[in-house]
Amino acid sequence: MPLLTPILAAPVLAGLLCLLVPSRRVMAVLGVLAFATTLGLGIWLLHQVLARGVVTEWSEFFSADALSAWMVLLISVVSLATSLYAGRYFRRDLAAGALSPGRVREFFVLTPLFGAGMFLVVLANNLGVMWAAVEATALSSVLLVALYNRRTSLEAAWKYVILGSLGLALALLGTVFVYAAACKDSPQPLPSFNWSHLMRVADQLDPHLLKLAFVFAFVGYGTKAGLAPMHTWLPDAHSEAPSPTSAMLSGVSLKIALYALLRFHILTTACLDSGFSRHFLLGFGLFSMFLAAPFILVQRNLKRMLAYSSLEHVGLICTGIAMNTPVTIFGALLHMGYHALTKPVLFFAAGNIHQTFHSLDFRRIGPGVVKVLPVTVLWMGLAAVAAIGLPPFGLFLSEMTVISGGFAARQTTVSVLIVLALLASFCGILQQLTRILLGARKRDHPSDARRTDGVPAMTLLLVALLVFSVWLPAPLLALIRQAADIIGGPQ
Amino acid sequence: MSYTMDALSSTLLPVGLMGYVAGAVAGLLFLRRERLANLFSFGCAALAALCGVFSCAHALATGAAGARQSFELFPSLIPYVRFSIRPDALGCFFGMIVSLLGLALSIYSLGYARGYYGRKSVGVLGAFFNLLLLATTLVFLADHALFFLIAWEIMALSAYCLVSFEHEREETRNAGVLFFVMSHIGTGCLILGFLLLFQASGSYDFDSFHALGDKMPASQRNAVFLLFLFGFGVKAGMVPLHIWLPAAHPVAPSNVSALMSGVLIKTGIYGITRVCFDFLGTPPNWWGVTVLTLGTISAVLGVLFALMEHDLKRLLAYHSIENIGIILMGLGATLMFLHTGHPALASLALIAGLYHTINHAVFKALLFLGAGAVLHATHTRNMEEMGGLAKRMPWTALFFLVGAVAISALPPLNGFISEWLTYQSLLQGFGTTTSLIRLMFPLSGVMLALTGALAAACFVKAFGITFLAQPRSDHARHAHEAPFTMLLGQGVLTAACVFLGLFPTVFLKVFDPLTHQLTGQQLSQQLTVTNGLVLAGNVSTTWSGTVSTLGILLIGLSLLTVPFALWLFLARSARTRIAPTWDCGLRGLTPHMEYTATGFSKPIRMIFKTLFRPRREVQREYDFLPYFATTIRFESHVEEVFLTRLYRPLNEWVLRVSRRLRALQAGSIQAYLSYIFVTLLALLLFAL
Amino acid sequence: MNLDPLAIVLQTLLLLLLAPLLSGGIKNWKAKLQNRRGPRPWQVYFDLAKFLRKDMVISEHASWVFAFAPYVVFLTALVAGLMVPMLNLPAPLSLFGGVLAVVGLLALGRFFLALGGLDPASAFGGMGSSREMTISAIAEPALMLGIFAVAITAGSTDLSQIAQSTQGATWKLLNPAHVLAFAALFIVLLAETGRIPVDNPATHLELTMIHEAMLLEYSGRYLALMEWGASIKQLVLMTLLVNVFFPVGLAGPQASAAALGLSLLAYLAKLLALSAAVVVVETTNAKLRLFRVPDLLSASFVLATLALLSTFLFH
Amino acid sequence: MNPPAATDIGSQIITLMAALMLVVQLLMIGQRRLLTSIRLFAIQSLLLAAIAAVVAFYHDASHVYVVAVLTIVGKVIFLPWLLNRLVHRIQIHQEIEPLLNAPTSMLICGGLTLLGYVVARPFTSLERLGNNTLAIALTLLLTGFFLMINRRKALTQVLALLTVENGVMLAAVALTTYGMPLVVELGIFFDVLVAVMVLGILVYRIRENFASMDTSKLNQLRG
Repeated sequence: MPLLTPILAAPVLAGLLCLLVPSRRVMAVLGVLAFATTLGLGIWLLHQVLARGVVTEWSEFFSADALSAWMVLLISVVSLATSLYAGRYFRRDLAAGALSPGRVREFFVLTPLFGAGMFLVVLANNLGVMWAAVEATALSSVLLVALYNRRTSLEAAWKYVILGSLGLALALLGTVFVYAAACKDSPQPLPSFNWSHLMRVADQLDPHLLKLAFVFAFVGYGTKAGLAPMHTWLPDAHSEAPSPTSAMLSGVSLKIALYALLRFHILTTACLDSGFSRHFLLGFGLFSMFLAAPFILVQRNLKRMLAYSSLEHVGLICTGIAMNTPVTIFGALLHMGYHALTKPVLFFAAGNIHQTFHSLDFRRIGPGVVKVLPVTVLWMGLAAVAAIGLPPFGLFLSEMTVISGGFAARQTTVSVLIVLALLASFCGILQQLTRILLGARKRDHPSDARRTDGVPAMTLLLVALLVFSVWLPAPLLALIRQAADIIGGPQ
Repeated sequence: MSYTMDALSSTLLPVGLMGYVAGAVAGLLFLRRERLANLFSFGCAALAALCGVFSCAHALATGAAGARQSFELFPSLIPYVRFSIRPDALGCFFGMIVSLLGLALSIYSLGYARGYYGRKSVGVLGAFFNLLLLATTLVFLADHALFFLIAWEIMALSAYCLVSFEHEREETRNAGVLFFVMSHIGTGCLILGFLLLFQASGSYDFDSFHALGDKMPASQRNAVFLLFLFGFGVKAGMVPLHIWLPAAHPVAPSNVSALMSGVLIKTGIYGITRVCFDFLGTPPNWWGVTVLTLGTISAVLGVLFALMEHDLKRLLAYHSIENIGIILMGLGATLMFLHTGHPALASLALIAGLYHTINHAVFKALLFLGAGAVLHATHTRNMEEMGGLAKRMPWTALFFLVGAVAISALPPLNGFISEWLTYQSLLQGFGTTTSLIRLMFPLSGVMLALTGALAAACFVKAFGITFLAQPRSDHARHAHEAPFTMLLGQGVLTAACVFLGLFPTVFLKVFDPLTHQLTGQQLSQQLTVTNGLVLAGNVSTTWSGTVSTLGILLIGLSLLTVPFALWLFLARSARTRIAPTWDCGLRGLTPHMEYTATGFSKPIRMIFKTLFRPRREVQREYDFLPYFATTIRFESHVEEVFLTRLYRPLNEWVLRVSRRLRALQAGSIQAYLSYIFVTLLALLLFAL
Repeated sequence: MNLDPLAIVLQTLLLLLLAPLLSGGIKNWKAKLQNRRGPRPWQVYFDLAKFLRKDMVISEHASWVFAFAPYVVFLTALVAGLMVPMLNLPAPLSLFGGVLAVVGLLALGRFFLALGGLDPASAFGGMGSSREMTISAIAEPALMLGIFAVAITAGSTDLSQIAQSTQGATWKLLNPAHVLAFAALFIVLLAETGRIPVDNPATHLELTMIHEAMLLEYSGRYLALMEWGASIKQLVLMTLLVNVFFPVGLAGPQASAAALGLSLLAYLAKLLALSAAVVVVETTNAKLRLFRVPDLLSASFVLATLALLSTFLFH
Repeated sequence: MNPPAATDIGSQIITLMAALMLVVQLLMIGQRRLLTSIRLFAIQSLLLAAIAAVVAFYHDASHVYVVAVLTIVGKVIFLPWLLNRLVHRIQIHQEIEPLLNAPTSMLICGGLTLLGYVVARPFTSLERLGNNTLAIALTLLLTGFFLMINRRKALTQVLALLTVENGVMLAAVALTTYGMPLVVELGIFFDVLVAVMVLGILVYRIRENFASMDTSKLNQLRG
């Protein structure tokens, strides 16, 4: 019984169906169904992976190890929440005349394809195919970013696509190098380009070539993953895209690019067995964390602030992985998960605020949003508390895990730096959100306040976050540990 | 029997914790039904606190606290984390404080929260109130560093929510942010400190930290000490990390201010005690010196700034800084004695510090409740608009007076006892060493005296201007006595003040398991002479000093016979007339002619002008001669040195740098491309 | 160690009776030195009796605190007095508290005195309380430091013990610690008892007055209690000075009547000497401006610090 | 198997054509008329296709012919045609003054070429045919990159991006005997196609909204 193919097929199917079906509601339902299916399949995949180690299909064209399975789960959850949220969201936009029905259909067609692309990235066994899939996600999301067709959104889309495609061109060169190193003279190229094969022969590959390959892949995928200083497209795209898309971009898309980067990192480490690639991740991860803080501190746009906080979290994940002890990698992967559960909620809330006040500018919104959107603000507050790393939410635990792992491995300096960066962004986000969310309304608020929009989606994510914060199911724990072993090499 | 009692008390503890949870849930359930929310959330809190008081007090009294083993509340699947608690002596002591206050405050809140009906959501208030109590209790009982941090952060979070409960005013919001940011920076230090310990021990259990300092290299040990001193110092409001305290305490609802001043800042004291005397082993000398010095500075500066306030709650908040300073003096002395190897004396200083901790908790909470009642009645915190309340709210006035006498360290109330113990340990400290360091003891003792005297002056002002003389505004003129529950809450604390003041020898037994745990000494026998009536302050034969507040009180009362006898003989025929105050022949005294709070503290402002840098603006309008002014507007400001010289510049610097950095993201795609380009080239060259 | 009711009663009586005489005597001598006849030394007794008999006028603004204050002032002074050895060692209440308790009790009295001054809503009262609290706030450190100097040498905070140890073989008239501490405490005495150059006890309606300003609204028996309490406080402080620094002639425990008589004579002689000193200072000095007073007290603070340092040097 | 002489000839041809690609690249950097740049790009792609064909011929690797054909269809015929339409549609023929003037840009490109050679040196051994093709490929990539930074018109940026792509493909051909696996080739090909379409759409919309194609006007999103 095939498992990976349906995971890919379901969203594609949904996307194509959306081209045909008339009503917006049906399209929304289709999206939800598709990703609910993938979620279910993902959970099954989880058990399969735990049972069989690696799941492959189509003569190893697709293959899924623990890392891929973990990613599949993240993609499914976030996309599910997004499509749950999107229905109401776009009804508002249509009502407000912000979008034409055609554009809305565009969204419902592209989003599942976007998801499918991400699934392909994590399920492809072949690095070249993986590259192509990343490019596909980029292209599909560009049109989503440009959906509103405002000047600013076009600008954002343009920067996103130019920087993105350029980065991917570099990544392609990296891929080519790996391929060159891999198939010296082997007659049939395809299998020799497979991940499984590459890992087997890693130690015989030409180290120089791999170094070069990693440099290009790092800059390329790093651009897509939004590592500073290649992150410049990130705040623009996140702030200009429709909120559901922003949620997917920052919830998973960044992590998908990171996943591609990790594959190269694993390969390089296996080949050189030196800290060559680690140092890249470490340096750029820390740099991203520290660069994010000041931008958050003096930010004036809600969604841009959230984007910068994503930048910071990605940086933390990179750093955690680069510290390269089982514990830190485990923490980093855990952090990936918790962040994927948290960030969409914030973006959904931001979406409600945007639709209510027709602006994202702090000076226009605040103070006193709570008086207008009590429920939204409550959920947003909880998510923000989680995002700035306060208990009882999991991000605190994952951060502590990373830092403790660092200390246990005597990487004191790095850990201290992490703590400092986290402190800085904490202060920023706290004061910014307090300024707009709390307080008394100055001007009279719009009457058609969206009191309960997107509550189901947000609740779903927050409940999941809270549950998994206090109680990680054993299989999930095992899966993450296994994934950590894949990255860190079996310690 | 005692065994079952012990079992009961140890089971009561989790019951209490559950009670807080129930209270929080109830608060959220009845969001729309404010009366029910009020009743259930604060009712649950009161019951839970009662359980806490009983179990902790029992554990301490029977010494069972010494034997308690740590147990897990519920298992966790996250690596490194264990939700384990251990009610040992130190934990129980602080647990008792928080429960005692929780009891009084919950009763008080039943009445106080009515003031919010129809305006704010009482349910939210009750929920966070319970959450804060729960988290604080867990902070004191946690037996695992990460669990401690979790409880710590939840405590800070709920405190933040309570501080910004009346978030409509910007002042409140800013205060809340300031509080949370400062406290989180402190938490960062704590995290690092715990991580260093963890690095040394390989585990997060407090057991594994025990006396760990002796095994660590000196540099690391000092780093840990400084980190914790900073982290906990922020929470305790130690100068110069205190600025959040006078900002946050006044704007919170008064029952919350009481809780924060009474318990929240004590978590800092708890932390310092736990770390210094449980984890870090024998301290080097400079630790004690540092703590003692910081304590002295905090005490003096705190009371000086308090004197300059005419906002009743800010005044009380500054006094919290002062008292934290006094507590720290005790702890610092303890550290120094441990260094010189005088465990008995160290225990005495420790007892002094911790005794003052519970005292301050009690009377500061009492005073804040009084202030709350006044606020409730007059709707202002500005003392210049009060006055004459002693007639309108006699009970509140009485309770506040008791609190004022206690905090001014005047006999026979509890503040006097703990400061007396502090004096005793400081004076005896003089003999412990022959180095010049020992001069610190009497000198800091003198600073303590200065603090006490200034505190007395400050509370003459606070009580006199607020409760005595004529009302200075219509609010004050139409003030009414607080409802019964609020009075009851204050009554409980007043009783506690009196008990702690008159029966120190009874209460001393509580410290036996505690000092036994931390310094291996038990002093209660030694400090009690003549069948418990008299408290002795000497731990060695080379020193003597005794006091008995109860005795003083009794003698004083019996000496009342003297005046009464004189009445009988001489003044039987004397009558009493009520007449206007003599007004120098003017047309009657108006409130404008009364002495103001600002005027009252002017001499001190003048004497310490180098510190305060007072500025004043006088605008007078007159018709023909400046001597006959029609209106005079007087404004006077004093400078909060640390705020204006340290924190504001720092903050502005950070913001400036951040704004500069924004130029990186200037919008030009060419620039962005070149970032990537440069990165690529750099990495290529690096890879070669 | 238990209490001796007889001793308590005796010392109480001594305090009650001797205090007015002392202040009266000082008034009288001052007048003499200023070539006035002045009131007779025992005039104060008559004043007190008169006050006690008179009707009371109480301000309409005053609350219960106003009525409460006189008792506190009177009783604290009295109880503090019972902790200071006057004729024999130990003092009747030395077990119930040493010098710290004495200072504390006097502070308690002052606390309520100041409240009493504020209560009737007259500007004079407020001014008086404000200044009283300020001056005492800066006087107290000096007082404490001076006492610490002797307490540390004696190894006790109990006045009787201190007196005993100074009485012992170690006592030298010119022990620098003692001399300096005594000088410091003498200045404090002037401040605490409201003497020139700090306050002028002879004024009754001036903007410079401190102690009198607080009593302005009191009359009848409350006034009597206040005045009496003030004079007892003065006696207590002077006794503390003379008996701690010059414990000559102090009778030991269970002393015979004759010994007590002797020590009474010695005690009176010492008191006379001290009050003579006070009188001389008062007549030869002018009252200081309020903001000059801190300089004076800081001088005494320096003296006390020197005293402490000297103990440090001679240890 | 071909005689070595033949391979020799083949390698010479390849080197020559690679060099020509570089020349074309430099011409593009100097060039300011859009239509000319598009043609230059077409020529460059043609050269690339030719190289692929030569490789295919000398290694008789049939599927590399496919690559060549795809390149011709896509990059020589379709994309230029598309871009031409776009240019006519939006009525803009002239690139405005680049950020850096011609001499400076040339100087920089010289430096980049040098860098390309330095980076590629260790791998000359890996090249199956022609020498320094890898170096040229890298140079193409870097100069294309520089071109993107240096130009302002959206359309020129697209072109530059495409030249970067060419560089990558050249590297692929040069380094790997049999070209990339077919699936990958197809994937890449279609991605490039779609990318250019998307870019085209965006350029069109930008033109609509901004009445200009000057990307340096796209600077409203800051901080």
